[in-house]
Amino acid sequence: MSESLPPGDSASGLSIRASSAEGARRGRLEAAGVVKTFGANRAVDGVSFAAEAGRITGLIGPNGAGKTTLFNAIAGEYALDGGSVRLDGTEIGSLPPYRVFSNGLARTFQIPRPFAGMTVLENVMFVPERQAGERFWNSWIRPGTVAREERQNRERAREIIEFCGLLPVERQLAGSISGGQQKLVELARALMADPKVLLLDEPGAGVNPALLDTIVDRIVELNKRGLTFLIIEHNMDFIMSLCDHIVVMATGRVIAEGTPKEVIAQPQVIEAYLGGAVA
Amino acid sequence: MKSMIASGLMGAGLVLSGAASAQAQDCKIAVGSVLSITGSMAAIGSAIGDAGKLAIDHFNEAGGVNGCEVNFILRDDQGSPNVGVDAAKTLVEIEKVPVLLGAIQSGVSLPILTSVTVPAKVTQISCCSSAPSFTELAREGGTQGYWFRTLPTDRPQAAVLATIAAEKGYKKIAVIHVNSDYGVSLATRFRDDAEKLGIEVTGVTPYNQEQASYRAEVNAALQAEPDALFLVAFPADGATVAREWISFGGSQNLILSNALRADEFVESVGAQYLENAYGIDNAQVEGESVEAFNTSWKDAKGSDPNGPGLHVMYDAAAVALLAMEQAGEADGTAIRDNIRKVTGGEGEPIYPGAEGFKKAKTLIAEGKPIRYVGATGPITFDENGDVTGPYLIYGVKDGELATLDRWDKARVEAALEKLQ
Amino acid sequence: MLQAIADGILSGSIIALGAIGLTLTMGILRFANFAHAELVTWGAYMALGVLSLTGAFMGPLAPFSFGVPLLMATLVAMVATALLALAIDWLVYRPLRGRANHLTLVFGSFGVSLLVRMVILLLFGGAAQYYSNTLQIAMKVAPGLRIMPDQIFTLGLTAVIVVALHLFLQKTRLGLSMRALAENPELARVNGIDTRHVVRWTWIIGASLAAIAGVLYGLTVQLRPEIGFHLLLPLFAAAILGGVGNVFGAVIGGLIVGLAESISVLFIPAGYKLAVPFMILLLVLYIRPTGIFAGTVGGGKS
Amino acid sequence: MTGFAAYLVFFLIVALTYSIVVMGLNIQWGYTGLFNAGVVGFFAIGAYGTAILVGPDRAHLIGGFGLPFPLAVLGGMALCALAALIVGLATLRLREEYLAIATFGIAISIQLVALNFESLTGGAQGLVGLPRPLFGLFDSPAGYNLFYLGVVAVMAGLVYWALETAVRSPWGRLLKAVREDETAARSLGRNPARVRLEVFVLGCVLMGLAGGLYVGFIGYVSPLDFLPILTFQIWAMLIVGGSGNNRGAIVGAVGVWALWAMSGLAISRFLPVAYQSQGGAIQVILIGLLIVLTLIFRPRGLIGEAESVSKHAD
Repeated sequence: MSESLPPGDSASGLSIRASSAEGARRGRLEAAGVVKTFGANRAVDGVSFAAEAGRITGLIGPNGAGKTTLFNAIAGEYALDGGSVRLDGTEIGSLPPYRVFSNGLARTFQIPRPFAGMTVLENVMFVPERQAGERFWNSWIRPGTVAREERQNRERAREIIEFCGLLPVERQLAGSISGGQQKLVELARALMADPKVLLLDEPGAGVNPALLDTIVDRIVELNKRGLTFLIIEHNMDFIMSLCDHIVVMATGRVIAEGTPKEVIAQPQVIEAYLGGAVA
Repeated sequence: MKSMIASGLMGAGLVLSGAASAQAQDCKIAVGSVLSITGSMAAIGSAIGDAGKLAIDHFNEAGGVNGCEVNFILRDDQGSPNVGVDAAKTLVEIEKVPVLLGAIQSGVSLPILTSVTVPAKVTQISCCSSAPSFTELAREGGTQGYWFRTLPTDRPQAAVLATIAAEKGYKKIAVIHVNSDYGVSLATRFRDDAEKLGIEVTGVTPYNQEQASYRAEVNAALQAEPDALFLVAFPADGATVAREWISFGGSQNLILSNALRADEFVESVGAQYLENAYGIDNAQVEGESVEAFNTSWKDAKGSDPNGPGLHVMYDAAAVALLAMEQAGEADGTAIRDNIRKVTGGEGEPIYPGAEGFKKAKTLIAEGKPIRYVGATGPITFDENGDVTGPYLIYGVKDGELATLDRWDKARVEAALEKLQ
Repeated sequence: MLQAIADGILSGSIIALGAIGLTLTMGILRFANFAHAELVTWGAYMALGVLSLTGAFMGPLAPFSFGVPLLMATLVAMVATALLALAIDWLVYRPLRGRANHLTLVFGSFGVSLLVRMVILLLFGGAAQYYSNTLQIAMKVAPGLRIMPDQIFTLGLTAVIVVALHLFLQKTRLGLSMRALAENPELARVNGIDTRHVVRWTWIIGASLAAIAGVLYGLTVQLRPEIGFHLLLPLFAAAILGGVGNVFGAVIGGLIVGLAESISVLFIPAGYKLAVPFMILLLVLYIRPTGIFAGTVGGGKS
Repeated sequence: MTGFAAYLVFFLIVALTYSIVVMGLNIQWGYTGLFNAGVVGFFAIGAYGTAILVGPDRAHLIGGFGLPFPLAVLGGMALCALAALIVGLATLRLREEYLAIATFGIAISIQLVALNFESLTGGAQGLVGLPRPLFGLFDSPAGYNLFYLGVVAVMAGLVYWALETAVRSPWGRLLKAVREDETAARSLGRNPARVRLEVFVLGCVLMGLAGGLYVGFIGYVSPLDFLPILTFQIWAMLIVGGSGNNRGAIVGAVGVWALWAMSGLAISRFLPVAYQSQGGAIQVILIGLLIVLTLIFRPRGLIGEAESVSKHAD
């Protein structure tokens, strides 16, 4: 099974539209004073930061720092207990996940969540919104439209699948492929949505090195076309080589922010990591 | 799809092989019955089935119908019309029964009658369905004469009970009734009759079958502090209601419907609380024919035939078999046409039991008229298939069910007249 | 009205006992066990079986209608019911637990409920039965209020059990583990709680309480194979009303459902009484799906 | 027609009517993972709705609109949709089990209404003498039954075609995605609660359609026709046939109903009369065992689910 990189050229025809052309306003994610509590536990305690458009922002911190909770809050999975989240100036903090998605923010999960009982191709074809065929009566009264849309949909899905190196497994059930490939399925699904901002939760965790290279390459490639990234990752090499900007969290707060070099030098970051390691 | 065809074929094979084996044994006549053996009537259903079986056994002992052995096929309707209709449909179409005995509940008998037996020209005789809608249907021609029942409708029952209540001097009566066609129509008729006789009916409270507790219904009925309770129920639920009624201080002046004449009811409630209770039933306790049934039941079962539906079921089966014998053929229409020839009239009386049936067979062979006098006494069907007959008033004496009084036909009609 | 309130509290306390077990299994095992109400029936009939086998109905303890044998039979019934619950868990739920769709468990319990009910019907028949055929006459406590001694006993016993259970959940290690597991299964696992052990005890406690509820029901009302089936909706309504996983809530929920059923009859025909728990259920789900005491697992998606 | 053929026609009418119910349940459970524990309730709403609308005017009853049969069935289906909406709105955004509990509740409540709301439903006596569509055109009941079998078969075929077309389009993919992983579906822009509500209502409407067809055939409704056991039977049909597959739904309906009818026949033939009273319980135990054992040992049923739902992804 080929998990290596497909030839770079093949991806060039990919219809992931360059968003940077529209200028700096597009794809800027900003959190201001975000709070999320569980009972007495303030899992996210007044977090503010910005993921600038067209950049790759890293979100790091020891276990239990509240990174994934913050992700869920941004993506709408959790209702905010305070603060706001803006995407290109539009408030999305109070929206349910499906509305956040419609506003141009896609995400992946720490533990991949493919639709296990559907093939890889179907997983990706599922993504586009407002498909005529999702209204059940359309398959009765407008079968032609549905079929045409499906053909286009399928074509694009296969391009993205190829871009993600999943072509060899496109007919397999998503539940039966490796964990790393499932991460790629999630990436492919997110790309199919043509988002402005992409939130990746530990894209490298548990992925073998060859596949990790594919993932890194794809992120760089997509970023070049203007897609904004916000990435949680524990792999420091990954973060250091990839990110333009890093936000460090500990116990629900932002404790440092800056370029990779700036951040790594700060004493409170080292302490948080050591403290986290001891606990 | 394959397996669907396979299961269909399997079904066909099973049924066909059954039919073939039935044909092989040359002379067998099937009598079908649909009764509630499980479900809400389970408590009384299987005993009723036994009563039907007893009549068949007696007839076989006497040499069978037209020289053929009678085969009793009992199907369970589980208290549900769709199950009952399906069971009746198999009996009529596959087992080819010319006569169907049942069902117990009117709600099951009615759809069987309209969608199975009448279209197939099969005679249906019910032991126990008392709803007035059958009489209406017969009058409109909907039964084409294929419908008979061996228990009287509730019209005279209500009249007799109300008359006795007035004689006893009850002033305020509460009614609690089972929420079924039987309960609703008997309760309503009783209320009308009682009010005509100057008795105040403080409330008519329906209850749903098979609930564990009827405290709420009892409390509602108790509110007006009536001096008597008319309870229309089947033994199991009836016992629950009566127990709660008495426990919560209700009057022990109880008026009981015919279905409550059952040992099970007396045992569950406790005989000591039923001293002031009286009820009505259409089964006679005296008379040679009744004794003949009671004795043979006791021989077969080792207990007294105290329970709803036993006498009437025996008669339903007996009438069907005698009519078949008289007709000389096992055909639904022939049975329909001969039922009135073996009941009523002036012929030689025939009593329940193998001996009686033997006598009937001889007389029929000789071309002499017979008249079945059954487990419920003399039986006469009117043009709608309904019977009118005498009643007994039962109560509890020395811890056991006992007959307190008897109302013959004339007395019943006088009571009815007064209420017109 | 007074009578309706008294009756409501009585039936409410029996519902509460059943609902405690249900709320625990819903909280800890995370599925709606449709077979739970059948445990109530099973317990009631096991006690009857013991009574009829030993043939003992020694003199009742005045003023109650029952004596020591019934108390003994209840203990046996509790054990028998716990065994049944564990057997069902082992035979049916364990193989189904790993399935992707956790509703498969609910579905399995749906089938099990039918099986248990029919087995009881086969073993004991469909007719109504009583622990004692002696009728107890209610005492007139106040104008328009009659209460039977057995009912007082039922109330008292329920109160004792609820207090004991409360102490158990607050003070013992096992009780604390159960609460922890109900509140946060991930955290409980991380903290080294033996999940299987807790699950086993959840069944034992839930089933034992169901058995007691069954016996009390049989004592104050009657035994029929359908009693559990008829109690199912009230039990669910009580558990959800009180907040899933919340024992105290289940008790209050049970009382509210019992009272509502009983009082409703003053305003609507008695025939609709059984629909009252459903109405309460719908109302709770529309207005406050987490229940009045915001249960540990709550109404939200877990 | 010989006896057996006549019975077969009767049997198939009932079995195919149930197959429509099973297909309705299949899109709820098989495709979307919704547990409907009150199937019989929706079947009953459809039946009573149709009966009340089609029935002739009677003095003591509220209904009796005397509508043409197809209109009456549509009315019954609309009532089903309304009831499904009420239950669905309350439960479908909550824990999945709540739907099961609430549907169980509505089935019981519907039965109570049927039993107690006498002026509308005829109470325990039910509604009798309902006109059967085009009954007058046939000389013999057998001929009519054959005609009605045609009607039911066409309806079942139509429902099969419609559902099969719909689930093989992106709609089916949507249902399956919601069933497989609701969180992921939500993160990809879908509102699972809305999807569930749509499917739940649609499935219940189909159950209502079957209820209407049942009334048209029997010409009679009574509360005793809608006992809780029917829900279990329908579930057994689905799980045995194979949930997530419409062909399985039809095969299951016919197969399980045949099993039920034959076990009844076998019990009445081979079990001595003295033990007959246990017969019904044995039949029901068979249904229970069928459900539990299939669930454990053959969760995919006779015909499993297709791996790829949408035909355009083949």
